[in-house]
Amino acid sequence: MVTREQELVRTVVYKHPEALEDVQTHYCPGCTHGIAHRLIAEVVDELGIQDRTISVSPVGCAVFAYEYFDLDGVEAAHGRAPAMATGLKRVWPDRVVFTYQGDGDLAAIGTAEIMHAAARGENITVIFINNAIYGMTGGQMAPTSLPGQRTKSSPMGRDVKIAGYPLRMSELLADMDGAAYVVRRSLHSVREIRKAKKAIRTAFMTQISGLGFSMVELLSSCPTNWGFSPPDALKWVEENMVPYYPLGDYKVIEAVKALE
Amino acid sequence: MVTREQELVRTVVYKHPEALEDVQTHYCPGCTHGIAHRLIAEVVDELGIQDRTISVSPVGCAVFAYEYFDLDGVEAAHGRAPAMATGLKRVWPDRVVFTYQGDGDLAAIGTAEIMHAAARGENITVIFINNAIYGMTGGQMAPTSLPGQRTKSSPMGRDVKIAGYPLRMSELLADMDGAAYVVRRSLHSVREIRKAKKAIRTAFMTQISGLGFSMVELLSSCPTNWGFSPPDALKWVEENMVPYYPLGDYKVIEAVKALE
Amino acid sequence: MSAELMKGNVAIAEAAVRAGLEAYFGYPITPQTELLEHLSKRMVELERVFVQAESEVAAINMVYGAACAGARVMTSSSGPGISLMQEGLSYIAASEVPCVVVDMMRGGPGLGNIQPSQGDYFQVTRSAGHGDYHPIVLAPASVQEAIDLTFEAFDLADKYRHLVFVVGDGLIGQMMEPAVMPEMRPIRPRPDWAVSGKDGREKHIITSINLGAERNEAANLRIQDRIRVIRENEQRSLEWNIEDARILVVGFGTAGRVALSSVKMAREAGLPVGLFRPITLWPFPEKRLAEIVDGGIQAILVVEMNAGQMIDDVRLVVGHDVPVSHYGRLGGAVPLPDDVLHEIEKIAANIGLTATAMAG
Amino acid sequence: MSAELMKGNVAIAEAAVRAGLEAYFGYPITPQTELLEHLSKRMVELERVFVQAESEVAAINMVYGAACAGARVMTSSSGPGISLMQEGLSYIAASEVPCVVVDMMRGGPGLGNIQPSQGDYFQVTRSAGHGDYHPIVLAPASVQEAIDLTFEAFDLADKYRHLVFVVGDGLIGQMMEPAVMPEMRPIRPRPDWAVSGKDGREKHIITSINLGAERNEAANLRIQDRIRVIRENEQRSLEWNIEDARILVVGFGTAGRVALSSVKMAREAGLPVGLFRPITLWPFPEKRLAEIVDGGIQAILVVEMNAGQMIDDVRLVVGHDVPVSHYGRLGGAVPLPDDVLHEIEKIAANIGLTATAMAG
Amino acid sequence: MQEEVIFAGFGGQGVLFAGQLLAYAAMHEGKHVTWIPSYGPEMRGGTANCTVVVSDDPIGSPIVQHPGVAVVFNNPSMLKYEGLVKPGGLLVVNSSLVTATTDRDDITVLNIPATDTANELGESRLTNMILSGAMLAVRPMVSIDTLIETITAKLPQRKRHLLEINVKAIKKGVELAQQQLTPA
Amino acid sequence: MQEEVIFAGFGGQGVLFAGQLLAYAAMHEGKHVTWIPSYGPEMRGGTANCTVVVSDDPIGSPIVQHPGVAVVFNNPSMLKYEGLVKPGGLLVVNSSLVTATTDRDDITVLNIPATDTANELGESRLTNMILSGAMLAVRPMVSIDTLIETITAKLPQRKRHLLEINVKAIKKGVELAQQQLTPA
Amino acid sequence: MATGTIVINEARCKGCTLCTTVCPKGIIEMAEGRVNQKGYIPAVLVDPENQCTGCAICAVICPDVCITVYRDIPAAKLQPATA
Amino acid sequence: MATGTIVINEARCKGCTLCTTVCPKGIIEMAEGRVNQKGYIPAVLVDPENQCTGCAICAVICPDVCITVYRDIPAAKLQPATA
Ligand SMILES: Cc1ncc(C[n+]2csc(CCOP(=O)(O)OP(=O)(O)O)c2C)c(N)n1
Ligand SMILES: Cc1ncc(C[n+]2csc(CCOP(=O)(O)OP(=O)(O)O)c2C)c(N)n1
Ligand code: SF4
Ligand code: SF4
Ligand code: SF4
Ligand code: SF4
Ligand code: SF4
Ligand code: SF4
Ligand SMILES: [Mg+2]
Ligand SMILES: [Mg+2]
Repeated sequence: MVTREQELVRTVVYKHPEALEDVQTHYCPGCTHGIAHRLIAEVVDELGIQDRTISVSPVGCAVFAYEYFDLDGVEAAHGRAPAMATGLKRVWPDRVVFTYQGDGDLAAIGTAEIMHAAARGENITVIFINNAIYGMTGGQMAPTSLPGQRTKSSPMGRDVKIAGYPLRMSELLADMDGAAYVVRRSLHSVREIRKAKKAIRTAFMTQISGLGFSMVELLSSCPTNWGFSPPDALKWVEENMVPYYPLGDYKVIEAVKALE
Repeated sequence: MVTREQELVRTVVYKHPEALEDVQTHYCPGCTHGIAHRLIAEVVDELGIQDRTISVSPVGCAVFAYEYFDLDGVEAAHGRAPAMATGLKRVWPDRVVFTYQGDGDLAAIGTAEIMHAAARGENITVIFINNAIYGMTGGQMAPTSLPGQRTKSSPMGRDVKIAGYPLRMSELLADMDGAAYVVRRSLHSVREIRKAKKAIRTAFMTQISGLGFSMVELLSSCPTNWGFSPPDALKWVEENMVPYYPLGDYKVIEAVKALE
Repeated sequence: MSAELMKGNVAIAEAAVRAGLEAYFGYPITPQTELLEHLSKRMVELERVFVQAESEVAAINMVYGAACAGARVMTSSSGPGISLMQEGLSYIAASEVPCVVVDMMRGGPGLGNIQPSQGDYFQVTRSAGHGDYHPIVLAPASVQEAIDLTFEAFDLADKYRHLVFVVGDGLIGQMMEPAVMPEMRPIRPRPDWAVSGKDGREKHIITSINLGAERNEAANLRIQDRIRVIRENEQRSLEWNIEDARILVVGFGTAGRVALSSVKMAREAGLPVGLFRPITLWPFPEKRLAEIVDGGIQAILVVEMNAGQMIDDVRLVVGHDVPVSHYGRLGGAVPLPDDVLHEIEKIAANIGLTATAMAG
Repeated sequence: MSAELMKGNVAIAEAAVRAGLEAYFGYPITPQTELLEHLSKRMVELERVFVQAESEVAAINMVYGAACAGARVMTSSSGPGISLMQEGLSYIAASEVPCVVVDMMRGGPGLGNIQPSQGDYFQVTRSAGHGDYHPIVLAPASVQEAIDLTFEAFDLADKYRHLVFVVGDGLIGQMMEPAVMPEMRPIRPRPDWAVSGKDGREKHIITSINLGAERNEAANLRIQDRIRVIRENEQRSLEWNIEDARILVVGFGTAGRVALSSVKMAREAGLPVGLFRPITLWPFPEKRLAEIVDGGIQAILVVEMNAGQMIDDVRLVVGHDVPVSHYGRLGGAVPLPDDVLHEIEKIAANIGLTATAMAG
Repeated sequence: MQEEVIFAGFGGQGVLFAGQLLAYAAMHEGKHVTWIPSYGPEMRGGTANCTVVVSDDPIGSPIVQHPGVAVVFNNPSMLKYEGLVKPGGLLVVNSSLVTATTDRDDITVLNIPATDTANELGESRLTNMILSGAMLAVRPMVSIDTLIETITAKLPQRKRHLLEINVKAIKKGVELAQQQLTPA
Repeated sequence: MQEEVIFAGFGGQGVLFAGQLLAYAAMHEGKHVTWIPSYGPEMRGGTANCTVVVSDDPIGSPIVQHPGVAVVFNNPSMLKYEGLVKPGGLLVVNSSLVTATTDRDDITVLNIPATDTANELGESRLTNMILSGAMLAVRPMVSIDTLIETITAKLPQRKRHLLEINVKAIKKGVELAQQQLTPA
Repeated sequence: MATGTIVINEARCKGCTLCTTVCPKGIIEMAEGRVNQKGYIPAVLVDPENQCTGCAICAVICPDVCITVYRDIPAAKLQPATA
Repeated sequence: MATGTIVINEARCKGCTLCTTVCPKGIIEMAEGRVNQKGYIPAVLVDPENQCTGCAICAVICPDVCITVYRDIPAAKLQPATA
């Protein structure tokens, strides 16, 4: 006989997070931008900071991120999100300010801004979507495109003799004395997605605790411009990007370790 | 008795190099910009490349470097010397192109350009004069100013909580796959000056051999804006800058080692 | 040499290649990205220089370097990217080195959108960076014109050692039309003044700093002299139905092209309307415009895809002599022939012209 | 509130502090560096925000962020730096957030020099980035005016949620003059529309992207409407010896100030000359200028430290009704009173005015 | 003579290519022609459409507000363009996917089950050719022969094997249109 | 009344301060005044000079081509400004360092061995005060008393002990000028 | 073994198939011959045997947040206080 | 011990004193009571005892390339070929 205590109740264990608007995004089918959005929103919900968080959207496929987060938000010029976030954070030191940036945005045109935000130890959080391509403009080579990768502007494959080598931003930013938490995660599998969420949580906690600059780099897919199905695109992340961009913790200062 | 062979002949063992114009520079007394110029000119002379070398001057105290080198030269926008050098070198691949840049120029406004020139493995040479200050504009804080350093824009001393931490450019650029030779030297003593010259020579050789991006960072003095006598300024380099910016070889690829 | 159906952006890229382009530096931005993409393939094929820069700031400074080396060089962008190039453009102009910049204007200000616009007329004709100068600005209205003007832009740049803009808008860039490509020209030798290593001659220096007001004033006067010559010699425009016109429609690029449909409609309705389409935005074709206006124009309608920019140049020519009105669509909207026709009709009514009165 | 001898740059910085400046972001450049230096001390003392940015590009985007947060915010620069800010300025204008930008113009183009200039008139009044808009532009000619206009600039910026430029030149920035500082005002509360975290209200978004021509046209029309109101309400100018003048000298900032000496000299010589000095460069004080010209002006002399930029605005007002001539010094040179007087005399002779004829 | 045609549907339905093919054909017939895509947001997904203007005279405006012809491949396009076709114009509807209907009686409406027919031909990507054929059957701005010649010339080597079936699709489109206009 | 004075010399000779002191003094006398440095190249070293205009009326141009007074501290400044002083003007020369001479007879020339005198007073940095005193002895655009009051007010606390010697220097300058003008 | 179910917001689904590749029970499939309003083939739960464990793996990978996950949880665990 | 001398271009010298701090023989001094055309006190060689070795250390540190260094070298070493 089933006692009342043993009675099973059908309970929601996963639903759309509060901090995410209930609207359809413009992202392509299977694009991991959607996953990253969700993880951020979940973390904002869990930390209970929806009312004091400000998003800074990039120029890139995520240009409308502010429409999807149910948060106050601004839209920065291409690559300048860290500068804009600096302006916001300095005059609202008790708010949580994060930027959401693509690899063209952060690692090409915005190189100086991200490096100096980290050097200043700017107390902001950066979510860096590295999909090895310029998604929004239709698939040109990004600074992060892999050697040999075919794109619309490297049609014969990225030739390192002409176009140079990819930048590994987490490694570079970890070198900055002002950086408190810099890690690389991936969105190519459920396991990695879960780890990514944890890192995003730590990054936000780093900021809330006033410990300085935090960044989570997320290896991501662009099925449309890579020309793969969404599952194949995730496989490409795992097989090609992860070896080039090793996952791991590049900088975790002691005070952050204490948070984790 | 003195034989003809033993007879002593008074011979010039050091004179003004060919590749340096015989004019007075506008640099302040004791400023090490002058030493750096001389070393470059000596190397150009020794390598016999005066006729095919192109200088790219920065915006900074060295804005008129092109007037002092007896070389073809251009003057770049503030921080953009590596981009301008890229344009020159790509269309003149068999010429020797070098930039001469200050720390404001290279490590602040020009961060993106230097990082990407290195990432591309641009086959140019960069002489980077790190004097921990904006000399030309009268002594404001540079990205390289030391924590606590008093400048015209950090009158109470650089407060890392507000202004962040210095960038160590050699360390950062060494992380780039396109960089072939990245070293830090100093101009604070005769011994170090001699080492600096050797490094400049290797950097030029790296370029001539088509091995990719080369940079020599030179710790330098700015007696005027630091407010020290020239000898004290050199002492300050030794005692304060060298510990923060350790001298050494940050990246020397195998092919370059073979040159040395 | 038969016509091919070509997209404006690709046509411009290929025309540049045929004009002897040695080096291209650029950064992707809609609506000009196909231009960069075409060159990423073609330049590499031809063993010429193609570099996708890390930003528009870097791109224009790479152009500056290659231009100092005497190479035929080009970049391309749109609104936000052109804004980022302003400092570099000013250095290039001050240094008197030739180069070609393509600007496919999009709806501004800010990120705006990527629809066709002419909102950056002031930016390209008036300032293009700090300091006193005007670039030469060419404004095609069709793919064929885009080809022809791009091809010529390089010669103009060389001739005057000056910065030449080819400006279009999203429509010119994205539209396909039949057009004929010129033959491939050999790459021209690098000019004498170039920086190349001082092999066997006095050293060459290219710089834009001129300490002391006197020196910089002298440099500026040299630029102003050149600008005066350009203004004298290079004004260009096209015109339709001018002879007996009483109302003159003025518009460039896409707006001018749309206006042509309206002018034809108005003519069919018996209204004495003509069209004046500037090809050079700077120098503005003021001489020809003044002549036409003197020939009996009673009212002018300026049609632009902006809030009223070229209208200043028209008013500077005609003063208060003739009423000048504006029809503008903003932020990426394109005027429709019917709407322009409607404006023409209003003006006709205002100045007492009726279709019947003039017909026949 | 007694007068102090103050350097223009420092005076502007301190005036901003007293107007309730909450945050300053900037990058050093001559001839405005003392402004940044003063604030590096003062802002920190007052526990307000001072950040020396890594570049002007970063500085203007920091300003953009702080402006979105509703803070009173400012940056300052000169020629090359202002050029680098063009993209950010356009975003700020499109986003309709208030801020103040100080531009101490220097000799251009390119690196040019650091001597006083007015060569960026077009850049600040016409485009300041891509897209259709005009910033409000205030042009002081003395340290006191620099203080007063800076102080007011913040209120204008708030009132119209618009970008306000205070433009000077090396002279205004470097000169010391006795001047009186206003009292320190408390920092105003952040406005309702600011981005601050959506605590208990609908979320606030500040963006400049408007996909679709319709949306962006609507946004542009809103900006244009505001611009029309500003143009209607905010034209300002000063004038001297206008009543019986036959020749009108027009000049702003330092050029206008120098011209005042010349006008006085001309009056002493019996020539009926007046001076019109625009305080707002945009909106250009066209209404008052038109009135003055209607009052019997027979010729106009525009004096500028450039190759002829504001003269377009003068000619747009007067058309061909009155001859307009230009006296300009370029690239950092400053006109001298004697030279301007000489120009006045030439014009007087041209239009048949002689000192004796008019004296008495 | 000037004809303006809007092709509208999803990205991936061959909408842009249908327009380009018409433009090439018109060019080969010596006509003036412009083709322009509505290059939407700087990002993937969403709808795709293009406008082709074919004229005996130089073309003023390459974009039109009220096209003479609209060829709609899906529901969103139907909703957007049905009302914009100018009176006396033609609306070609891919009735396999479009469920919305029009109540306009001032235009000709062709309901062509193009996707179903394409699937029957064994290749859903022929939807665009069927609709093009149908459209030209009613508005012969270029001849069907020219269209077929053009596709013959344009099909890249690696797609050669699809030529026959493309031609078949075009002809099928013509047939379906004629059936619908001439009541059986 | 309007007086224009150029002070010119090396950086470090107190040239700019001499100008500012005059400007402050003029301000305290209720006059209109402007002070402007010739802010040379964006870099150190070289010459320094400044222009002070003192006037009863609002000042038009703060810079002048032909000053009424030039105070030259060194040779290069002598060469540059000697010819620019307007006829009837005054040239004050630091004869300790300036070896060049002038042959103009349309201006008053004061040769003041200021650096030597300053050294005699035990502080070479008093050169500027000596020259200022000499200048005002001939062109009393502000009174010596005001100048002394001004320096008394302006000298920062940590330089207080130098007040007396500064005042002495000013008076010495006046004295030297008077000696020179009134042949003994 | 835990039991549960999921509800897929079909209108929001973009048919990317990612959920189908990760479900440990293999009970998510793409709908056949059906497209949603946006023209995408939606994913559907095909779970006649109630195999779904409510593990939420599908939800974790869904880029469009289309999946709501339910799990059958003992009442005791749910309301420990009031139990 | 090698012998030599230096010639200082006094007009070019900026009086920075660096050479005086490095000469191992301590034979460079700043001129007294004398400035050059630019107003700088120049460095001068004070070497009555011919102590200079021509080691060029002074030249290596001189930022203004004012110093020409001579060393007395055996003729043999100079022209080995023709010796
Ligand atoms: C100044 C400027 N330059 C270029 C562009 C065009 N643009 C828009 S997004 C983008 C790249 C986006 O790539 P990434 O940052 O990697 O983001 P993704 O779309 O891949 O997520 C570019 C170049 C722009 N809008 N502004
Ligand atoms: C775009 C721009 N911003 C600012 C300046 C002003 N400026 C000239 S030099 C300089 C800094 C120079 O410092 P650094 O590069 O360290 O060279 P140094 O003078 O110390 O050798 C600055 C900010 C400028 N000329 N252009
Ligand atoms: S283009 Fe790529 S990055 Fe952009 S939404 Fe589509 S899949 Fe995602
Ligand atoms: S200011 Fe400093 S860096 Fe510049 S020349 Fe003088 S000492 Fe050298
Ligand atoms: S909750 Fe788990 S078992 Fe159920 S459908 Fe999703 S992945 Fe499959
Ligand atoms: S993962 Fe989400 S969007 Fe993709 S098919 Fe499954 S439910 Fe649809
Ligand atoms: S060469 Fe050597 S010994 Fe001679 S002066 Fe120079 S440092 Fe002294
Ligand atoms: S090191 Fe050179 S500049 Fe300095 S004092 Fe010696 S000789 Fe003169
Ligand atoms: Mg990307
Ligand atoms: Mg420096």
